[in-house]
Amino acid sequence: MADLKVKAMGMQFKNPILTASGTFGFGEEFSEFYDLSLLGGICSKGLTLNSKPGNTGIRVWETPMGLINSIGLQNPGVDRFITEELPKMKSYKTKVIANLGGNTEQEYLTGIEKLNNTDVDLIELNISCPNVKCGGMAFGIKSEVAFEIVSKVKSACQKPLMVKLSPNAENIAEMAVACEEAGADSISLINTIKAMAIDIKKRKAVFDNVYAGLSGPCVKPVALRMVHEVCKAVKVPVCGLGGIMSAEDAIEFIMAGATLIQIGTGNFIKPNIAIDIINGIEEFMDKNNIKTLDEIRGII
Amino acid sequence: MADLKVKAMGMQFKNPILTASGTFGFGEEFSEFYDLSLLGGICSKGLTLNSKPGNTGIRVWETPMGLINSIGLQNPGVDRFITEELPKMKSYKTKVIANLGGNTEQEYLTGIEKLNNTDVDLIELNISCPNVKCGGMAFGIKSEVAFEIVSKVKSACQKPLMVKLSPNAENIAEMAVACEEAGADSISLINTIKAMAIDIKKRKAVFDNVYAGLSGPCVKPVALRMVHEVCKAVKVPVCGLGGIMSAEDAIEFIMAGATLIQIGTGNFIKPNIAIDIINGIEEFMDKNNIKTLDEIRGII
Amino acid sequence: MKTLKSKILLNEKVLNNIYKLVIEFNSEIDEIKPGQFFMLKTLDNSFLLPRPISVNDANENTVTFLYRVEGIGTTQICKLREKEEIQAVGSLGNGFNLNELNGKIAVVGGGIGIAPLLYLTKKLGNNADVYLGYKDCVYYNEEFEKYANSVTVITEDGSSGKKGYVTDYINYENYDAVVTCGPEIMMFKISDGCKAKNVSCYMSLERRMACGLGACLGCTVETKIGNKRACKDGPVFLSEELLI
Amino acid sequence: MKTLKSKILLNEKVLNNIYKLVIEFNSEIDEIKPGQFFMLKTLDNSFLLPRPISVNDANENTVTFLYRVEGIGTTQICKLREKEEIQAVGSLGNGFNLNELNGKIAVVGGGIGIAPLLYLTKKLGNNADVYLGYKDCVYYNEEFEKYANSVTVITEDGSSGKKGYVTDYINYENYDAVVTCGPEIMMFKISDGCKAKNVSCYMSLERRMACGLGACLGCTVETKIGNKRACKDGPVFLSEELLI
Ligand SMILES: Cc1cc2nc3c(=O)[nH]c(=O)nc-3n(C[C@H](O)[C@H](O)[C@H](O)COP(=O)(O)OP(=O)(O)OC[C@H]3O[C@@H](n4cnc5c(N)ncnc54)[C@H](O)[C@@H]3O)c2cc1C
Ligand SMILES: Cc1cc2nc3c(=O)[nH]c(=O)nc-3n(C[C@H](O)[C@H](O)[C@H](O)COP(=O)(O)OP(=O)(O)OC[C@H]3O[C@@H](n4cnc5c(N)ncnc54)[C@H](O)[C@@H]3O)c2cc1C
Ligand SMILES: Cc1cc2nc3c(=O)[nH]c(=O)nc-3n(C[C@H](O)[C@H](O)[C@H](O)COP(=O)(O)O)c2cc1C
Ligand SMILES: Cc1cc2nc3c(=O)[nH]c(=O)nc-3n(C[C@H](O)[C@H](O)[C@H](O)COP(=O)(O)O)c2cc1C
Ligand code: FES
Ligand code: FES
Repeated sequence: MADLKVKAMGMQFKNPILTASGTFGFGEEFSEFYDLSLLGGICSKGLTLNSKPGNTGIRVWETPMGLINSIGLQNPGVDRFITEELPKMKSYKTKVIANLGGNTEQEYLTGIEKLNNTDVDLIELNISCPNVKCGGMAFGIKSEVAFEIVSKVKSACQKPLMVKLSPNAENIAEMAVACEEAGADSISLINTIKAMAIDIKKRKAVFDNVYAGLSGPCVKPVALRMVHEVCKAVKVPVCGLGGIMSAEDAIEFIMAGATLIQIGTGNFIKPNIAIDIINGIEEFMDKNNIKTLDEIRGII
Repeated sequence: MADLKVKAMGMQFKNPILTASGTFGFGEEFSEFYDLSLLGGICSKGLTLNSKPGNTGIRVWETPMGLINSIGLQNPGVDRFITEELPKMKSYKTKVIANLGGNTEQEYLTGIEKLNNTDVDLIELNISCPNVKCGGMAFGIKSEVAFEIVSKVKSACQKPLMVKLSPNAENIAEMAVACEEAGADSISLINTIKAMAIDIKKRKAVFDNVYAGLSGPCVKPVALRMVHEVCKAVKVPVCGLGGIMSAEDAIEFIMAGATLIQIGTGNFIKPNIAIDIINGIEEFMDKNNIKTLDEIRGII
Repeated sequence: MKTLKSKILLNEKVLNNIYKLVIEFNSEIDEIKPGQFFMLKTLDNSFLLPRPISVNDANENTVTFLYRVEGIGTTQICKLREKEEIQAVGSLGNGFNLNELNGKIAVVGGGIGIAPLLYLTKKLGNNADVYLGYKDCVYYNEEFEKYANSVTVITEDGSSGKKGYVTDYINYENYDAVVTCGPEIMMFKISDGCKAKNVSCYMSLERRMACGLGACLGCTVETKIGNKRACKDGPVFLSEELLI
Repeated sequence: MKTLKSKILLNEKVLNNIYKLVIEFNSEIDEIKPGQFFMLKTLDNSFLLPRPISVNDANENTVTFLYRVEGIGTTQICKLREKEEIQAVGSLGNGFNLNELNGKIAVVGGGIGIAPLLYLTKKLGNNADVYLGYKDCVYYNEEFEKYANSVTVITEDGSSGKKGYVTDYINYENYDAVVTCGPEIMMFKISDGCKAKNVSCYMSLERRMACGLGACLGCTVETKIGNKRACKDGPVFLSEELLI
């Protein structure tokens, strides 16, 4: 029998499959489809210190095997997350990851301090959201800038810290190394790719913000390449995501070196996809006589 | 009646639709499907000074609405292009664009000199091919490096010079500005996005080179965003491409600011797609009472 | 638990680009309220996001949908045949609250917006006055006859029923509540009419959806108490709550 | 000019995952040679690249294909019905040169590799000895009986015909040329057999293809005179030219 357990950042995950920030709410909606305790973990919707209403106008748009979104970090703020959402999330009996975004250093630091005193298992630092004006992604383009912010956050942070990279970074491997050097306990990637759509009938950009973030199966080949590059460049565990829709996709990321996996857009396409993927990985391992994921991780 | 003619770089194109380098051979194969003189122009397969056998192993791989290729610039070399292919290309009575790649500055410069003395209409400088070891793309990542090579090529070049950018550039707008400052008469983008695929049964990267280039409908939202960014940043005409499969797609690129359009992977999906697109643009213009493309170009 | 997949019992053209789809559904698993919807998708990869389609009718063992073929998704869905499987996730959304719909009710549908109103009319038990507005071709009005107190058909070109817009034919003051689904411009005209006469107006809104579950926050509806999700907090809203 | 699109006359299961597809084709537009293929694709976007499938038979007004459902593309193609349209670009490739196939010819197919050999056998005019190798289930052998001098069926498990591998049953020295299509391992065993007896061996190679037209250079076959394109310069190659 295959053993899907994963050790990383001093913790044990039941299996490598987490659900990605912004694609799973705070979990509740999916508890109508399956038992969430079967998951390796759940990332919260991207949080900011104060609540945010999100962007105006159209927020989601389908493209060939992809989704462009411009949600704009609509969220209840860290305080309400802690009082209202976190207790529910903890009740699902799986790892709870708080995804934290911010516009300023101070926002990040105050957010971290508040999360320190909770039973969040892990903090995912979002320096990569393309959908808020001066938000998040500004920190995720240049390695030097990322190094600064991650260093400061790390010294304030009492939880394991995973830094989520943007595929829009100038150099993804360099960026990962900068975050590792700044103290990141883990790297996750990719966030969405900056993209655009035009409504030719209206002669207007689809999104009020003009640019927005692309995700889904269409980005998988790019995400896999970046995850592979980063796995070769850093020693900390890497959490791979981007377009994963099947156990085969997930195994590709593991073979590329990923320790953990996140499922994002896939949750929209098939609400129980994460469970299909967990089961599919187990089947693959059994069929190929693979006992633990260590046997295939990073073999490419 | 809509007028599709386009003036750019001191030339007149019958319409904005060119076929992209590497996806149209030297044109011959498509003359069995339609009259090539209907096209705005044809880009040659990527040429190098000396002939190249291309890469070993698997060269093409399908992904969700995308194609990863690792051809590796297989081509007959500039000399044989000039003697064997160019005369045929010129006979199609449309603009002939020679796409030139290279590994070293000297290779580019010698190639340019040879092409100067031919009746090629335009040279597309490929500083963006991800599929050859130290080839092309090295010049297309950092703006300073691109500025150097483009400046030198420009002073040697007696033809209009279009520089083809890589989406893997650190900063696409900066890169375009650098090329414009170096003397480029036009910018084309995007080349393929660096990507990867793994064959989990064989536990191996699909491509001998591990990484290869992604194209097709899946990249369109990213290509459109980059074309828009570049059109806002430079004054020279921009040739937009990446995943264009329909007249609507092409019109999105024109509204984003593109003067010319290239069709790449689409030629594989439907051999006469370029003609469908030309006709579709004309229909759209007639239906919307648009007389020339200037009326809608760059309105976003 | 919500259903994820179902067998198709029928998928046939009603008229032009209007189709009727019937799937197997076990009402013991989940009770369906009028105004709720399902997210539908073919099992292949011919498109990515599931498409929201309202429940047109429901029985113990089946759910019926009435849908218009619009673009790529519905084109693929309409090709599915009997006995094939379809991904049908539901039932979703708040639906109409029948407890709030007491007294005399007007049910007003425009175009394909009539789809969710049949099941509602049925649940209202032969009480509602139904107004159905079409551009030209009329369909499904006879189904409403079975369950309505009255059915008024209005076509823009006058080719069937009365001529003009539905909004020309409703006397708001006759009703305790008006329920509507159709083009937003129609619904807002109705909500203005209701407001003037102090009649509650419930409308079923359409928004682009990615998940349909409440998870993506893609389907925002601005209300007086902040952003709401059309899929989870709606699609039915009391018009006076809206900020549109 | 090449054909781009055709009407489907028949698309039905032959056995298990083996299907037969017949499309309309006007032989006056383009003459079809045995060994040529078409690039097939559904008109929707359920997959991207057209799939290369050999001509199994051709008449004045039709082309027949025999194909095995393997992955996403063939799964979608097998769902198409009579009267629907299919994107069928062809005919493509060099095909077998009938002028070179004189004297006594052995035609050797393995699995779905038998597909292009039927039309070839027909064109060879009741002269060829046909060897058909299958894993277990036998299909289409009776079609070959119509056009062949002899047909030998071989199954790996011996459940029909002779038991073992096709390569066990060919006396190369009896032939002037051997033509083969099937798994590469089989074809190379045959080419070795031919070489030993100085018999010409023609094989139809499979490569991943993006365009099928000769434009993308994705389907490389390494030969003694450099890289060739399986689609345009092949798919038929004389084995002694190959560098594999
Ligand atoms: C709650 C709800 C209930 C609905 N009930 C019905 C119904 O019962 N019958 C019916 O015919 N239609 C109904 N619709 C509209 C239906 O969802 C769209 O017509 C359908 O999604 C169009 O998909 P397409 O792929 O054919 O069109 P495309 O234009 O190709 O779709 C592209 C994208 O836009 C979205 N989209 C396009 N039109 C709409 C729209 N009007 N509303 C929301 N998203 C849209 C699609 O979901 C998809 O993501 C409902 C919509 C909602 C939100
Ligand atoms: C010249 C030629 C003639 C052929 N003739 C026939 C025939 O008559 N009958 C038949 O059943 N099959 C034939 N094949 C094989 C057929 O093309 C593949 O089985 C088919 O492409 C598989 O597509 P899929 O989407 O079902 O599988 P998938 O595995 O989902 O395909 C994924 C990708 O891999 C490619 N691919 C997968 N298998 C092969 C293969 N064996 N050869 C080349 N590319 C492949 C596909 O084209 C596609 O791009 C032929 C192949 C070639 C090159
Ligand atoms: C609707 C939507 C909302 C998202 N919101 C967030 C967010 O709040 N914080 C974050 O770090 N990533 C967010 N993402 C990015 C995803 O977590 C993920 O990185 C990305 O979608 C790529 O993975 P996928 O292709 O599996 O979706 C969002 C993605 C989508 C589609
Ligand atoms: C098979 C293949 C070969 C290519 N060869 C070249 C080349 O030789 N030179 C070049 O500049 N671009 C080459 N490209 C890139 C295309 O010209 C184009 O920039 C890219 O594919 C994006 O456009 P598309 O999505 O329309 O294909 C190639 C692309 C493909 C798919
Ligand atoms: S569609 Fe995802 S929250 Fe409503
Ligand atoms: S498949 Fe494109 S050249 Fe052969």
